[in-house]
Parts: sequence; structure tokens; C-alpha cells
Amino acid sequence: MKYLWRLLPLSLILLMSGCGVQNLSALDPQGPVAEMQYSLIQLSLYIMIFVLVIVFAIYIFVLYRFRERPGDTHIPKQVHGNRTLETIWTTIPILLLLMLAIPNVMDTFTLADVSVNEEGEESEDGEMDHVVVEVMAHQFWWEFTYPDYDITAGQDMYIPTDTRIIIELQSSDVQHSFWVPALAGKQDNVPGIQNDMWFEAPEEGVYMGKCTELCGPSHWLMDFKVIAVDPDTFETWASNMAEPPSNVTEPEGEVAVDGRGVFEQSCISCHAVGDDGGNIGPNLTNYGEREVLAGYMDPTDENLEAWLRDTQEYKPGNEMPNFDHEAINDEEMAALIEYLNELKILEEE
Amino acid sequence: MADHQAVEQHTLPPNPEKATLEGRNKYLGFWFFLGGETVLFGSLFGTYLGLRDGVVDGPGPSDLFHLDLVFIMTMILLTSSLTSVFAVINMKRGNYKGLLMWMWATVLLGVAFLGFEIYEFYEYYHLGLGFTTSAFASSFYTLVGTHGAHVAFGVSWITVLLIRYRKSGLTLTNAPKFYTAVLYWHFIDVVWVFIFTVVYLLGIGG
Amino acid sequence: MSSHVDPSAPLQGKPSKSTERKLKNEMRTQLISFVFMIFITSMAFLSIASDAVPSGFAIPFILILASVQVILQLYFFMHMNAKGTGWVNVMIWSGLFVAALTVATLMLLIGVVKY
Amino acid sequence: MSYEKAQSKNVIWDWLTTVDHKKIGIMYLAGGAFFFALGGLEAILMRIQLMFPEFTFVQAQTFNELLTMHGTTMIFLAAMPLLFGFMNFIIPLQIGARDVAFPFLNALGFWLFLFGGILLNVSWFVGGAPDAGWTAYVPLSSESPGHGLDYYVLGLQIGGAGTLIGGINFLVTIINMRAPGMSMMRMPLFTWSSFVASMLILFAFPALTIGLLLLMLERLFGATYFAVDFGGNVIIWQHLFWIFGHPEVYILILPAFGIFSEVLATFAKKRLFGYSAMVFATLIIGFLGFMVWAHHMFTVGMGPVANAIFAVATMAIAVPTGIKIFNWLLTLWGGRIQFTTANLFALGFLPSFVMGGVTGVMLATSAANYQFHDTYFVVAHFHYVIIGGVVFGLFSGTFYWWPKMFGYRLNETLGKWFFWLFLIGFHLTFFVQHFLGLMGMPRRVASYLPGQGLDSMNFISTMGAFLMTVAFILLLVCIFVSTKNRTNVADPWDGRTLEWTTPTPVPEYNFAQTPLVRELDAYWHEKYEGDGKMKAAEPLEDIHMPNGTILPVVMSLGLVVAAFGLIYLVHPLTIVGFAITFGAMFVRSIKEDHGYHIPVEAIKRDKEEG
Ligand code: HEA
Ligand code: HEA
Ligand SMILES: [Cu+2]
Repeated sequence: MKYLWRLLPLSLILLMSGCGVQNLSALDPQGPVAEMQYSLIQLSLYIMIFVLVIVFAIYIFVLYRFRERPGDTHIPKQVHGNRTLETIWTTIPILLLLMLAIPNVMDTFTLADVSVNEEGEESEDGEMDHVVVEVMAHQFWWEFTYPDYDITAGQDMYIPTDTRIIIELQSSDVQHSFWVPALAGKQDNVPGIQNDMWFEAPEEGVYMGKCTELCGPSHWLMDFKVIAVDPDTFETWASNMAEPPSNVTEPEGEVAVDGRGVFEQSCISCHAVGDDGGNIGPNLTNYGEREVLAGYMDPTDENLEAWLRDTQEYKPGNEMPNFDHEAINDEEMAALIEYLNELKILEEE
Repeated sequence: MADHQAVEQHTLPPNPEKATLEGRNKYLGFWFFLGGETVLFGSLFGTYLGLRDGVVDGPGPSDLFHLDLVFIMTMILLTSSLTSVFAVINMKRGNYKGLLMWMWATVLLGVAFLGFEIYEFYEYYHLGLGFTTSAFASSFYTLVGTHGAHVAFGVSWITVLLIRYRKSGLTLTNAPKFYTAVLYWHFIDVVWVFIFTVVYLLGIGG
Repeated sequence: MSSHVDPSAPLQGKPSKSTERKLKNEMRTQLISFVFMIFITSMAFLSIASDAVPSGFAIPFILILASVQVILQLYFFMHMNAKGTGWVNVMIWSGLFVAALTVATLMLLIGVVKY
Repeated sequence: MSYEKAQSKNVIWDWLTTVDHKKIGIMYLAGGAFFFALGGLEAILMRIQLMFPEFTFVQAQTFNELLTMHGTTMIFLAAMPLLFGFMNFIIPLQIGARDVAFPFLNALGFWLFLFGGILLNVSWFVGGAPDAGWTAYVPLSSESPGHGLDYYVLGLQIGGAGTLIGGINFLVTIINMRAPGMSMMRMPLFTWSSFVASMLILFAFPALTIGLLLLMLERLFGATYFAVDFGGNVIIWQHLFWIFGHPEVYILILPAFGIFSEVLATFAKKRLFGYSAMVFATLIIGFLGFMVWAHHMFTVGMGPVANAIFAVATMAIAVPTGIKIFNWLLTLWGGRIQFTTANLFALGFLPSFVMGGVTGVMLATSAANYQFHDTYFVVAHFHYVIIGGVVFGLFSGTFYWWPKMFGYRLNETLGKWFFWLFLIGFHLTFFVQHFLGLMGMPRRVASYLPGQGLDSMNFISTMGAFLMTVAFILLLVCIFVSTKNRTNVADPWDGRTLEWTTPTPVPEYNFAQTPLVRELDAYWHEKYEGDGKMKAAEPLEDIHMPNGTILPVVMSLGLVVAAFGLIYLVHPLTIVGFAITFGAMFVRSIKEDHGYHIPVEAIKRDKEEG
């Protein structure tokens, strides 16, 4: 048991210093929702440590004091019980639990409140004070639709900083769960049902998100990113997504033009660029600015080719077919990759 | 079987079903089983109520249900409950013939009920309500069908008892068997009360 | 060798006078409760079948009638009011309690409406 | 069958046909131990896969199968049967009964469990085990390709029927079969907590039965309860599963609590502190156990009112559990604590379980649960309560009752090594998982990416699991090397309750004469306040015993055949299977079987020999 004792304070230090990778850890909150949850976690942890200290103290005292010593054969007094003691250890836990239950109930209601101010959607300085994002989960990728902007993005979810983000969660197949630990706890994407949540990101940054409901063999790879940018950038991003700049719609480089051809032949039935294309797979309008490829890989050319050639190896069970050399030869592949890499809507301004 | 002589002749106790330890165990155990069955049917009712609006393009309750048929079925089952009560009273009287006769009546009523239910399902099927048509259809057939399966099991069980013990007279062994079968039968009726109320009456009126 | 009970021997004799009397009484009670059940069942059907009864009244009404009838079945037909049925009552009511929770949950908490 | 015939039976046939609660108890233990090793093996394979980031020891699909089967096996096929083993063997002895209320059904329950478990595991060999988690959330489970989930549905259905039968059997046994003087409030706490656990079984398992039935009809016959396009709803499954699932965890822990109550009182040499409060707390836990299931569903979108209510109800369970914890501590207070292996496990339980319990209360904090849910924090929580509670209870019970059951004592030195290694391995494995969860590691992931700060803790966790494996193997060694330890096995620990008054090996009729109980801790009372012997409540007479029968095996086998018919939609096979089962039921009901009597002379002979 000594072992445990040493671990306890150690773990506390670990906890309080905010361990874990920034932007992935619930212990390093980056927005008001995660902060609210973090302070509840802290509160509950303190209460629990209080309980543990009391129990461990009695425990160690008892074990030490009343251990059998060599030669001791006395028969202890057969005690029946004690009213007072029993009242005490019924009352104190109740009080401790109330200390936790009351803030918890309040926070539960706060977190469930997704209403936005009705006055009008614009605040004084003309900026939007909330953005609605419909999050559709698919095996094994994420689709983000911004109904007010009439745009759809895949895998990377751009949001403006300091703005209330209203999330409407849905699923197109099995149940998934939407979790961005540094910004907010999770809610589930349930087929047939819509769940709402909200969060805010005061700081610009890239926040890692994960699916946390077992959804098939590639569940563990179903990551996404939340990218918080300042509201102006966000507006630019949104309008460019809606009407992509010319480099996206009409690529200039010769190779990229060929690439566009390959894309139109092999990819467009599932993936859209701009308005153009299917929606079975993620929208690729801003592929060139993706943080990651397929939700989790470095978006290098080699990885992209490997992925296209053998998607089932990298995300087993996903809907995308493999493209072998017969479907896309090496030359075409290079062109396609170049085309995809050029799909940038923010920097090419 | 018995390698010992029966010495004592038994006189009829007031509650022959509970006169032996085996009987008392059976009695209690069976009641507990019914307690579990309550939750079982509760889950089915809940599922049905949760899904009853899920008719999609298929027919819904008000397109299907006829009160007259359900009323007849209800009366049959209710009456069969009474006949089984009479059976138990006769058992306690030591009137074995009476016990058998009332139990047979119960079986007959049970069979009649099943007949109506099969007819009913047949009709719904022809009105376009297949088992897989909609969530409503699946949950309806599952709930009412599970009840029907209970009726069928009850009928077979009692029939086996009646044939097996047609000549034995009332004994300390078969009294608890008849008694538990009757409990089961009443329970089937209890479930039906909820079915006709929640499924049929609410289906039409609510 | 001591004597053993033979459980397959037919039971002999008549019930005692007091038992007879009790059974007579019981017969009458059961008949009355049966008639009453028929009555309330018919009321339930009528209240739905006739247009005269508004459904705002009919629905709670038939649910109450159903509960009454179930109580009658349990306590009269199935003798849950007899002596020595303490544990039976515990288990049946616990079962009903869990069943009621289940039904309420599956009606309300399946995500369609948020509470 | 006569007494002589009953005595001379082929050993294998004897075990196949036995209706003796002690033999059935031992078979439950053996079956449970087998599945525990299997589930442990699956855990080890998972832990190896998670040892390094992006490790490819097993494929993702295999990993999902492993985690599903690990959870399912451990809960349904290991922990519960092992507890049932002790309950079967010990309860009748503790209440002074000759057998359980329904010996036939008792055997049936065991064979249903065994065949259900085997059926479930057949899936490994015929194209893949179930892969949707032990919770089998729809529509992942209802649409999972292959037959894995069909095996899950039918295997659990068969095993679950066995459990329900067992539960009813214990309830009636405890109510009807107690020896004279053994009032409810004189029952040992193991019996009490098993009683409450059986009540939970009675009301929780039917919800699972229906859940599985629906899932089966959906998968095999195209029903549409969970198909959104047909008006179905996927949350219904989750409710049905957790209405069963949460009480299930108390079904596991309550009997373990019972074991600790016996062991701690015995080795502190003190009467259990606050006996009636303990009984009351057990009942409250059982009751509250039915009010909290939705704490597994906080993130599923029930709404804030529902979340708040279920959060508060869940927290309330900490109160009765705390009452128990403090009563145990006060039982030790003022005692003379002996550090036997059995007691070490009980003592190890106290801090370990409290750590798991308090993280449970943290999880119950609904708003914070959005962060905890479906992460390794939850995995850490439930292994702390399950291993620190249930598994420690099982090991404690093993060392405590082994002499009574098998006639020899387990080696204490090896036992203590086993304890310490297991304890350290257990904390090493699961303590770090709290942080893994909070640092962003979801549960049920086949692997994780490097550079997310999850590597070293996962490695530590796997090392702990290896340590547990070493410990477990040590236990097996301990069992085999101890067989010579045959001194004083009837009452090796200065026991307090009736099971220690029986001779060892326990005769098939348990008690030559039913004992008369005069106090709580009946045997202790007679030892320290009487003449050390139980008073008899009846004269020495012939003892009536039930006959053995093969029908339970046949009935269970029939259901397995029917299950194969259903899984592969071969309807004739299904019909044959059900025909076998119902045929056996029919035979059972028309063939009266009145058992046999053991003559007084034979009992007297036993007494002299023993
Ligand atoms: C034996 C099994 C067992 C036991 C006993 C418990 C006990 C408890 N469990 Fe646990 N639980 C599981 C097994 C168990 N659990 C499993 C298997 C899962 C995961 C299932 C899955 O998803 O696969 C789970 C998941 C789980 C969740 C869902 C997590 C999630 O998925 O998001 C929650 C949430 O509320 C929870 C809560 C609790 C609580 C409050 C208790 C309480 O009963 C604990 C009470 C005990 C104490 C609190 C300690 C002693 C008390 C004191 C010393 C008094 C003073 C204390 C205070 C004032 C706090 N459990
Ligand atoms: C009674 C319940 C129980 C028990 C005892 C255990 C015991 C263990 N469990 Fe688990 N576990 C669950 C119930 C249980 N578990 C459940 C319900 C889940 C959730 C599943 C889901 O998500 O659906 C889970 C999930 C789970 C996970 C998370 C998987 C995931 O989410 O991806 C992990 C990971 O570390 C894990 C590890 C372990 C380990 C290392 C042990 C160890 O303690 C195991 C100890 C056992 C041994 C050490 C025996 C070893 C034996 C051998 C190796 C063979 C030797 C044999 C012979 C010599 C004959 N368990
Ligand atoms: Cu729970």
C-alpha cells in the first residue's frame, strides 16, 4: 500500500501542471466550455482526494494498530455497531456529494443551452457572434456544413475565434461521437437524431478532435482538426469556400490541368471541389491546406499516393476504393497529386 | 420408482399446492419468475410505445385495428381466467373431476383466443403490415406475438398436465403443477389487459 | 426404516367444514370480481368506441381501468392478498416498478425530444 | 433410483448428471476459471497491441473482436459464473440447508451457461468474433457483417437464461430453505448480498433478454426497430442494454462485498460491525442500482433534465457504499487482524475499490462526464472497481473456502507472492489509464498515433498487465503444489458461520441433522458461548435426495443446435434443436422423479468415518 501513497501526490502534481499534448488534453483547456468542465473535474478530484485521505488514514491506522502480534491469542470484543458513527458517515458523504451535485447540475444546463441571442445575428461591431456548424459523421470521416454560408468542408473544421460555435451533430451511418478535448467534452452523433452543443475558442490554433464511439475497424483513425482563425480570416475562408478562387476552379499549371482531368474522371463522383462533385467523400476544395491527410497522416506526396493506391490498407472498411496502376497510372497520379496540392483558398489570395 | 413403501395415506390439506416443501418452492419460484416476466413485457411495451409512430409508409394502428375483434378476444381470455379460478377452487375442494373439467375449458378458450390472433395477424399481413414493413410493425408483432407465444406455451403446458394426470387423482405432486400453470395463465391475462389498453385502445383512440 | 411420504398417492378425504365455507365464499367473490372486470373492460372499450367521450378523458380513464383490473387479477384471481405472500408482493411490485421505469424511459428519453 | 445405485456411478456420468449444488458449484468455478484465463489472454493480446503507438501486432478488426470478447467473456462467462460457483457451494451450507430449492434447474442453469459460453467462442473459428464492443451498440452491431454478432446474441441469450434460472433458484433457496432459527437478520452477509444480487438478476436480465431478442430479429429476420429509415430508433437498444447493464455491475460487486464481509470478520476475529446497517445498505444499493443506468448515456442526447437527475441518483450510491466501507474499517478496528492470503485480498480491496468508486462519482458528474466518457478514464474506473472489487473478492473467496471445497489448504507463501504481484500489476496497469483518458486517449482504439504523449503510459500499462499474468500463473502453481496441505480443513480459520460446521469433504446431504441456529454467526456463538457443537433441530432420520439426470445437458444442447440453425438460417436445424429442448422438458414434466432416501445407517457410518 505504501506504493499507492507515493503515487498519489505525484499524480496530483502531474495533473495540476496540466500534462498531455497541448490541444489534445482535457487537462489543458483552451476555451470556456473545456474550462468549465476542467474546474468541475478539479472540484470533484479534490473531494475525492479528501475522501481517499480519510479512508486511507483510518485504514493504515487500523492495520498497524490492530495487526495480530506473535503470541497474541486474545478474543476481541464482539461489537455490534454504533449509531453515532453511522450517522456521521452517512451525513458527511451526503454533504460532500451536494457540493459536487449542485455545480454539476448548473453546468449541465449551461452546456445544454444552445440558444443564441435573438436580437439579431450581428453584434455591434458588425461581426457574427455565433456560427452554426452541422457536423455529419461518416465511417470514418467528418463533414462540416455551415448552413449560414452554404458551404461544406471535410475533415478540417474552420471556426472564428471568440465566437460561439453552435454544433449540430448527426450521423449518416453508425453512431459516432464528436470530441475536441481542449475545447469541449463530447456529444454523440446518433443516426436519426440531432444533438446540439456549443463551444468557443478564444485563441487561434489547431485543436485535435477524435471520434470516441466505436464505429468500426478504422475508428481509431477517425480524427479531425478544429482550426480557429481570427474572424476576418474565417470570413475570407468561408467566402472562398463558397466561391473558390480561380486557382482552384481553373488550375493554371499544365500538370495540374491534367490532374484536374484525372480528378474529373476518377474522383469527382464522390468528392467535390467547390460546388462541383459528389458528397460521398469529403469535400476537397481546400485540400492543399489540410493539416492532415485522411484525418491522421502527414499530407506529403508520398503519403497521398500511398493512400490513393491502397486506401483500404490505411483505413480499413472505409468507402473509398483503391486506385491501382490500371485505374490511375504513375503519370496521372503525379498530376493528380499536384492538382490536389494546389487546392488552396487562403494563401493564394 | 420408489424403493420404499408408502406408509402414510394423505388427507387433503387446505392448500394442497403448498403442502410440501417442493410445492412451496415451486409456488414461490414461479411467482418470482412472473416478477421477471413483468420486466420482460415492460421492455416490449416500452419498445412498442417508443416506436409506435414509426409507421413510415406502411399502415398505422388506426388503419388496422378493429375494436370488435379485440373485444371478443378480451372476453375470451377474461373468461378463461375465471375458468382457471374455478379449477383451483375445485382442487381445494378435492373435486379432481371438476379441476380437470375447468382446466379443459381454460385450454379450449385459450385455443380460441390463439385462433383469433392468428386470424388477426393474417389479416394485417394482407393489409400490408409485414413484419419488416416499419418499426411500428416490427415492434407490434414482437409485443403481441410474444404474448401469443405465451398463450401457446400455456395451452400446451396445461394440455400436457391434463393428459399426464387424467387418471392419477389429486396428489401432492401434481397440485403445485396445476396451481403454477394457473398462475401462469392469469399472468397471460394480466399482460393482455395492458395490450388491449395500450396497443389497441390507445392505437385507435390516442 | 422409517416411513416416507409417498408424493404420488391420491389425496383422500374432504376438506374441513370451514374450508368448504371459505371456498363457497371465495366462489362468490371471484364471480363478482369477474363480472366487475367484464364491466370495466366494456367501459374501456366503449369510451374509445363512442365519439361522445373526448380522448383527453378517455386515455387516462382506460389506463386507470387497466390498472384496476390488473390489481383485481393479482389480488383476487391470483390471491396475492393471501397470508404468506409477502415476498411475492415484494417481487411483483419490484417488477412492476422496473417495468414502469422502462416504459417511461423508452417513451420519453429516446433522443427525439430532449428533456 | 436407490441409494446403492446412486453411490456407484461412473465419474464422468456422475458429473454430467449431478444435481448436487456442491458439484455444480465446483463446475461453475472450473468453467469460470477457464473463461477468466481466456478473457485474460484476450486482455494481454490487447495490451501487447497497445504497447507501442501504431503497433501492428494484431489488425484493427481483430482488435475490435478481442476487446468485445474480452469484455463479454469477463463479465458474463468469468466473473458471474465464478461468483455463482461460490454462491452455489456456500449458500446452502451457510443457511443450514441440504440443497438448493431447485436442484434440477440449478444444473440446467450451469449447462446453459457453459454451452452459451462455448457457443459464443465458436465464433472465433468460423469467420470472426463479434466486434461491436460488449455493449453492442446498434446500428454498428445490427449491421455488422459476418456472423460474429449472431453468436453474441444467441450465446448471451442462452447463457442469460441460465443466469436468470440461477437467480430465481437462489432467491427461493434463501427464503424457503433456511434452517430453524436462521431468521433473515441472522443470515451471513454473503448470503444476504447474494440474495440481493439475485433480485437484481431477476429484474435486470429480462431487459437484456428483450434487447438480445430484438437485435436477433433485426439481424436475422429483417426487423426494423433500430433501422432509422424505417422509423426505428437506435437509443432504445442503449436503454435496454443499460437497464440490464448497470444492475449487472452490482450483481457482480454485491456477492464480492459479501465475501469480504465474511473474510474480514473472520480474520479480525470480530463480529461484523453494524450488521443491520450493512444489510440495509446492500438493499439500498440494489434499489438505486435500477435508477441510474442512464449515466452511461450522458452524451447521447437525452437532455439536461434527464442528465441531471441521473447524475444525482448515481452519486447517491456513494452513500450506502460508503456506509459499507466504514463498517468494514470499524470491523477491523479493535480486532486481531490476521494477514492470511484470503484476508490480504480483502484488505487490498478496501483502498483499491474506494479509488475505483470515487472515480465512479467523478464520472457521474454529468457535465464533466462529457470529457471522461468513452476514454481510458472510464476503462480505469471500471477495472478498479471490477478487479479491485470483484476479482479480489473472488481470489479472497478462493483462498478462504478452498479447504472446504477441495479438502486442502492453499499454500500461504505462494499465495502472498501471488497477492503482491497481482496487486502491484493491477495498479500499474490501470492507474496510468486515468491520465491516458484525460490526455485524449479514447477507449476501444486499436492503436494510437505517436507524438500525442500517450506512448510511455501505455507501455507502463502493458507492463502491469504482464505482471498480472505472472501472478495468475503463480496462482495456478499454488493450486497444484498445495494438494498435500490436508490438516484441519473442516474449520481452518476458526470460522463463524455454518459452512464450517460441516465435515470436509462435505457429504452430499451437507448436514446429518439440520442445525438449530441461535445467533448471528451461529458457529462462533456455539464455540465461544456454547459447547462448540451445533444443536440439532431434528432427530436423525433418512434423508431425501434428488436423483441425478442428464436432461439439463440435453436441454442446453438442444438450444445450441437451435442457435446454429438460427445463425445460419437453416430452419430444419432450428426445429430439431427446439424439439430436443422441449422434448426433454416434456420428459421431465411427465416422468415424476421423487428422488431417493439415504438410510440412517449410512449417515451414521459417514459420521463415524468422518
Ligand atoms: C463492479 C462493477 C462496478 C461498480 C461497483 C461500479 C460502481 C460505480 N460506477 Fe461504474 N462502471 C462499471 C462497473 C462498475 N461501476 C463498468 C463496467 C463501466 C463501463 C461500462 C462500459 O461502458 O463498458 C462503468 C461505467 C460507469 C459510468 C459511465 C462512464 C461513461 O461511460 O461515461 C459511470 C458514470 O456515472 C459510473 C459510475 C459509478 C458509480 C458512481 C459507482 C458507485 O457505485 C461507486 C460507489 C463507491 C464509492 C464512492 C467509494 C466508497 C464510498 C465512500 C468511501 C464514501 C464517501 C464517498 C464520497 C462522498 C464520494 N460507472
Ligand atoms: C470482470 C471483468 C474484467 C476483468 C477481470 C478484466 C481484466 C483485464 N482487463 Fe478488461 N475489460 C472489461 C472487463 C474486465 N477486464 C470490460 C467489460 C471491458 C470493456 C470492453 C468493451 O469496451 O467492450 C474491458 C476492456 C479492457 C480494455 C480496454 C480495451 C479498449 O477499450 O480498447 C483493456 C485495455 O487495457 C483491458 C485490460 C484488462 C487487463 C489487462 C485485465 C487483467 O486484469 C487480466 C488479468 C488476467 C490474467 C492476467 C489472466 C492471464 C492468463 C493468461 C495470459 C493465460 C494463461 C493461461 C494459462 C496458463 C492456462 N480491458
Ligand atoms: Cu453504471
